[in-house]
Amino acid sequence: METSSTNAQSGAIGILDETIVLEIARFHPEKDTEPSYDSFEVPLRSDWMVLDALNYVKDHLDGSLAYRWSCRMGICGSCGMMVNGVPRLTCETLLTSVAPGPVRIGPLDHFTVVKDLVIEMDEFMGKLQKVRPWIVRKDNYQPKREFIQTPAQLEVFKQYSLCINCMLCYAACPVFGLDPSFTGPAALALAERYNLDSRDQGAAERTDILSQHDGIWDCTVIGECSEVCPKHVDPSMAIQQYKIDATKDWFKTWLMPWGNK
Amino acid sequence: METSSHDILMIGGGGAGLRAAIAIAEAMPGADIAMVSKVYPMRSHTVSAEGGAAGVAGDDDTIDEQCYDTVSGSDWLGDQDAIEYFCNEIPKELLRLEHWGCPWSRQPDGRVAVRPFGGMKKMRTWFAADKTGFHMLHTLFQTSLKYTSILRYDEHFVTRLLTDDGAVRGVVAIELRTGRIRAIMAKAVIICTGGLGRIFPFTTNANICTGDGMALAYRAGAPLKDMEMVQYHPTGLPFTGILITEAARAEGGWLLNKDNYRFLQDYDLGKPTPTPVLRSMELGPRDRVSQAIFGEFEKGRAFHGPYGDYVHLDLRHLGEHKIETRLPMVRELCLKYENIDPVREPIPVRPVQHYMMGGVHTDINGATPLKGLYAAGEAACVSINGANRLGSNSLGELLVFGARAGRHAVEYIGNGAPNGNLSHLLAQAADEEHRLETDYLKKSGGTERIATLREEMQKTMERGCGIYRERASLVESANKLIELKERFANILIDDHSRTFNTNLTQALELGFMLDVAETIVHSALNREESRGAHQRRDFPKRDDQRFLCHSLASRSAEGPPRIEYLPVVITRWPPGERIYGRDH
Amino acid sequence: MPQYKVYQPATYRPRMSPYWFFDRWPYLKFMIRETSSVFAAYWAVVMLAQIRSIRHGAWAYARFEHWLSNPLIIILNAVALLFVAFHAVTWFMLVPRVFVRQMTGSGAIPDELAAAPNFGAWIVASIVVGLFLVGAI
Amino acid sequence: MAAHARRSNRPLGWVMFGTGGFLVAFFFPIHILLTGVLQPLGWVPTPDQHHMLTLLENPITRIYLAILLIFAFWHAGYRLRDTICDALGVRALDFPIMLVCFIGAAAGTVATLWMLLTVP
Ligand SMILES: Cc1cc2nc3c(=O)[nH]c(=O)nc-3n(C[C@H](O)[C@H](O)[C@H](O)COP(=O)(O)OP(=O)(O)OC[C@H]3O[C@@H](n4cnc5c(N)ncnc54)[C@H](O)[C@@H]3O)c2cc1C
Ligand code: SF4
Ligand code: F3S
Ligand code: FES
Repeated sequence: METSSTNAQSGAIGILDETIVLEIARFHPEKDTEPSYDSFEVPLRSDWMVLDALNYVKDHLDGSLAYRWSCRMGICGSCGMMVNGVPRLTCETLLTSVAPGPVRIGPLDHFTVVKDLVIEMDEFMGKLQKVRPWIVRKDNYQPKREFIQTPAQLEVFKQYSLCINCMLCYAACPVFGLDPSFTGPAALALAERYNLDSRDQGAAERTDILSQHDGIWDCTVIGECSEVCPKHVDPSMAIQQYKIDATKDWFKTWLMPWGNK
Repeated sequence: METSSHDILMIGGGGAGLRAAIAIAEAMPGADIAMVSKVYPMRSHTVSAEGGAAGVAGDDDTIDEQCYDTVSGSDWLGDQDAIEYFCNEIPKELLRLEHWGCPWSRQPDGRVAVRPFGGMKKMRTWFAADKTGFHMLHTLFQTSLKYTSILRYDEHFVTRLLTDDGAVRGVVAIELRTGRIRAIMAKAVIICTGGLGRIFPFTTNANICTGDGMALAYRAGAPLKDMEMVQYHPTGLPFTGILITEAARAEGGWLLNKDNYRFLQDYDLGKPTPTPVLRSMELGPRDRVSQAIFGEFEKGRAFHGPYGDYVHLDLRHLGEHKIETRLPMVRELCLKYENIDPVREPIPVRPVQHYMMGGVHTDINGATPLKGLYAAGEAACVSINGANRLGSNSLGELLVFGARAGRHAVEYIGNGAPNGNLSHLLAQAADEEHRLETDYLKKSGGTERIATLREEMQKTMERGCGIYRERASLVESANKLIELKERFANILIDDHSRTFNTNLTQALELGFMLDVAETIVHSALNREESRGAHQRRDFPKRDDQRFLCHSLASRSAEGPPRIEYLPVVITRWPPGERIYGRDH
Repeated sequence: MPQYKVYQPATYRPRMSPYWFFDRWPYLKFMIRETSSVFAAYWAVVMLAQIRSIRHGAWAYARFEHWLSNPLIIILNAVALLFVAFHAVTWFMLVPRVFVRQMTGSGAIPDELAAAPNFGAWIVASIVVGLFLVGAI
Repeated sequence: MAAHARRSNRPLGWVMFGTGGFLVAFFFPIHILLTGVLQPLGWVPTPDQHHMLTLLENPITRIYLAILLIFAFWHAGYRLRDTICDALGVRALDFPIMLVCFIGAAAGTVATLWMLLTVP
């Protein structure tokens, strides 16, 4: 990685003349039945993130280490891993914040491991599709200009639109760990994001799907999803709000069936 | 080998790829559409764009004014027919995105809000706080999920285009999850693979921006256009290269040298005023602002840091409220990566590689000279950006030309695209499989570490093709690249397994980057003038006599790329002087 | 050795430990909160027993009182009290936030502020009920 | 409304759970504190049976107790169902577990009503 080259020429700042040991989970699907840990000693630098340390390992010590990363600025959502047992984005976790080590780095909990630090994502992609994350218009109305949406109406769903699909919340949610078919925090928050959008008319459709098994009612409000979310999406809040909406809807349908549009 | 076959295939699931896919799904119900991407679509680099997308919105603005800003911004190297089409289409595209749910920032009355941006005379940049690219990408991706006709090959790495009889007919791709090598056939292929920032040591670009698509097209015989036009963004964080969006200056941020002096006034960019003035000072175009900062470095009026020189971007006078509401991500990034709060301290910044104006040569329809091959987005060069892209024109470009390329591909296959000889194509695919196996997967020996070669390439590219260039250093870079290519044959592969082999993809990416780097160096060497982002110390003047034309780099059997020229399309705006910060 | 077939790599699916809620403190907190339901049910039954004894006259009531004064039962009740109080605190912290969000459409009000009225009402309700229970009213 | 017919009836249980959660949170702590701990310890006075009976004969008291206890039973039943599933990791057995919990809550409801309606 280029940072390491520029570091070498760069002089004193950032270099602490110390090292730190990373214990990295390794799983080689062509040889192993379960993961084990390998130790690597890397420089401890004050401006490095955990991801920089992993890149150092891959570039200089063991090129076969497998992990995902891309933007290195906390927005693409690829670099989520367990750092000392807590789900984190490694590109925004300072190495010094986990010093003196050794630091345990593993693949995100609860997911099927493909190799080393790489987890299986396809199931989640299916869940995304399932919550119908697009604007549904029953009236097929397409205004000539933009839909009018005041800043206050935008505020209602904005927080829930900030999810980067990093999967940290799934790694933190034991319900998902116990039952992988649970739609899970990020996908449910996304559904609520569209339900709350003043331009959308698809709430009933979504609720039909998400009030069934594996949907919102499987969440037992453990709340850790919101604690670990790096984008402060607060998926737990979204799900509880969704429960209220679905409940209102249920009472409308059963107590006032004539009230249906 | 597993083979599959589709009507149209996108390489890349970023903004351009997704927009093209949706356009095809809408234009051709029942089409069989494939989208191959080396990362999940929402990880694509479009996600990092912050500032916004320019499109005429207010009543006080006109299409013509945006055309003029773009033409002069491009230093007259942009094709004016494409620019005019672009400026007409973009408001419609941005509205379409609004209808698809993009959370654009709003005015109090509920209409879409716009903000000023560098090099633009009017406020016309649509934005979604400072996460515009993120919101656009996720809106496009989520909307694309609605279309069942789009089949995605996620985490598939394309290694080669398949051609038969001069027409592109598909690709070979590695499924990362299993290592399976697939031949994916299609009647038309659209390259939407984004930029190549990782050729340079300091870049705002993500790890995946390695110019793959440009190299794929180049190897298949399509020319690359204007490759010398590499944009440096004036304000990147010194160590990581993380971008501090231009919106920070548009909202009123100041650039200061070590004497706390707004030095842009010394570079013919206007007079300092307390509030921002469009097309002036900090709101000048990127090439000129980056060059000015570099000028301060040379005059010794910059700060010296562990990662080289830098200047200050000062936002303190904007106040906490404005920073929090308009630039939350800037604050977040500074706190996280520099441990600096822009509310209280100035931000250290330096110019960093940011964007590639050049790319696969296409006409206004997104079609390349190779039949059945299209390109759109940053990987393509239409060209609307010419010698310098205006901030916030790229997000627009990938919508407008992504959609147009998609629609034209539909037309192309509707008019009876050649079917190609399947056995030829399969033989090519088998060749490619063989190459991947012997040169990489089963390769033994090898001593050159990928990281070492990459670092040396990055250094030589910065030295040769940085903000200022000259013959001697360009020749040196050209020779260095030849050396690196030779050493690349002796590369060391640590990982010989099939499953999620990122060692292999890194090696393949390095191969792509070396090819593309060569086209940059040679295009720059041959353009003996200074225009926009291409500044030659040995030829400091723009030379419209000789170089009011696009350079086209094509692969030659042996030796360096062949450079040819193609005239620029001039319609209504004859070449003039680029004037910023004063009246014209 | 796993059965590796080309292109069909084995994967590793981790299993949750049966004691997963001891793994991290937040999970344990969650379990404590959820376990409060056992104590809520227990106490509801105790109250039914109390009502029954009141109906059955002074002697039955005295027997009930006697049962309550068993030290083991007092300890059990104290534990129940802790669990139920923990439930109350978590409830008051979370639920008002959800309602504020539902009403205003944004989380503009800080959590502590949103929770404050509940804690106030809790104290008032406890005093009123308490006065009845000690026979002051 | 075929679609609606497929919807789960969780909302009904959830409303019972939520209301019960509030009532338990508000009133159970003081009941347990006084009746279960302080009065047995003799630290605060305990009213005699006669006093309690008068209190119980008041319809308002009975309404209060009925609401408090019935909702508490459903709150506990609903939560216990999820807790058992989570703690033991047996979501597959959700249905039988739900049955047991809800039958318990229903029994509590019947007992409460009987107890309060038949006060002499
Ligand atoms: C930090 C930053 C901020 C920016 N801000 C702005 C802004 O405010 N306004 C603006 O207009 N522009 C901005 N830009 C520029 C703009 O974001 C990019 O030019 C644009 O997003 C490129 O989009 P794309 O669709 O062409 O490519 P990308 O989004 O980069 O997508 C490339 C796709 O190609 C795929 N791919 C690549 N190689 C292969 C391969 N070999 N096999 C298979 N798939 C492959 C990738 O998986 C990916 O899906 C910014 C750029 C950066 C770096
Ligand atoms: S909700 Fe938060 S933690 Fe979960 S995927 Fe989205 S951003 Fe990540
Ligand atoms: S952690 Fe899981 S149980 Fe619900 S509140 Fe979050 S999804
Ligand atoms: S690398 Fe993109 S979020 Fe960390």
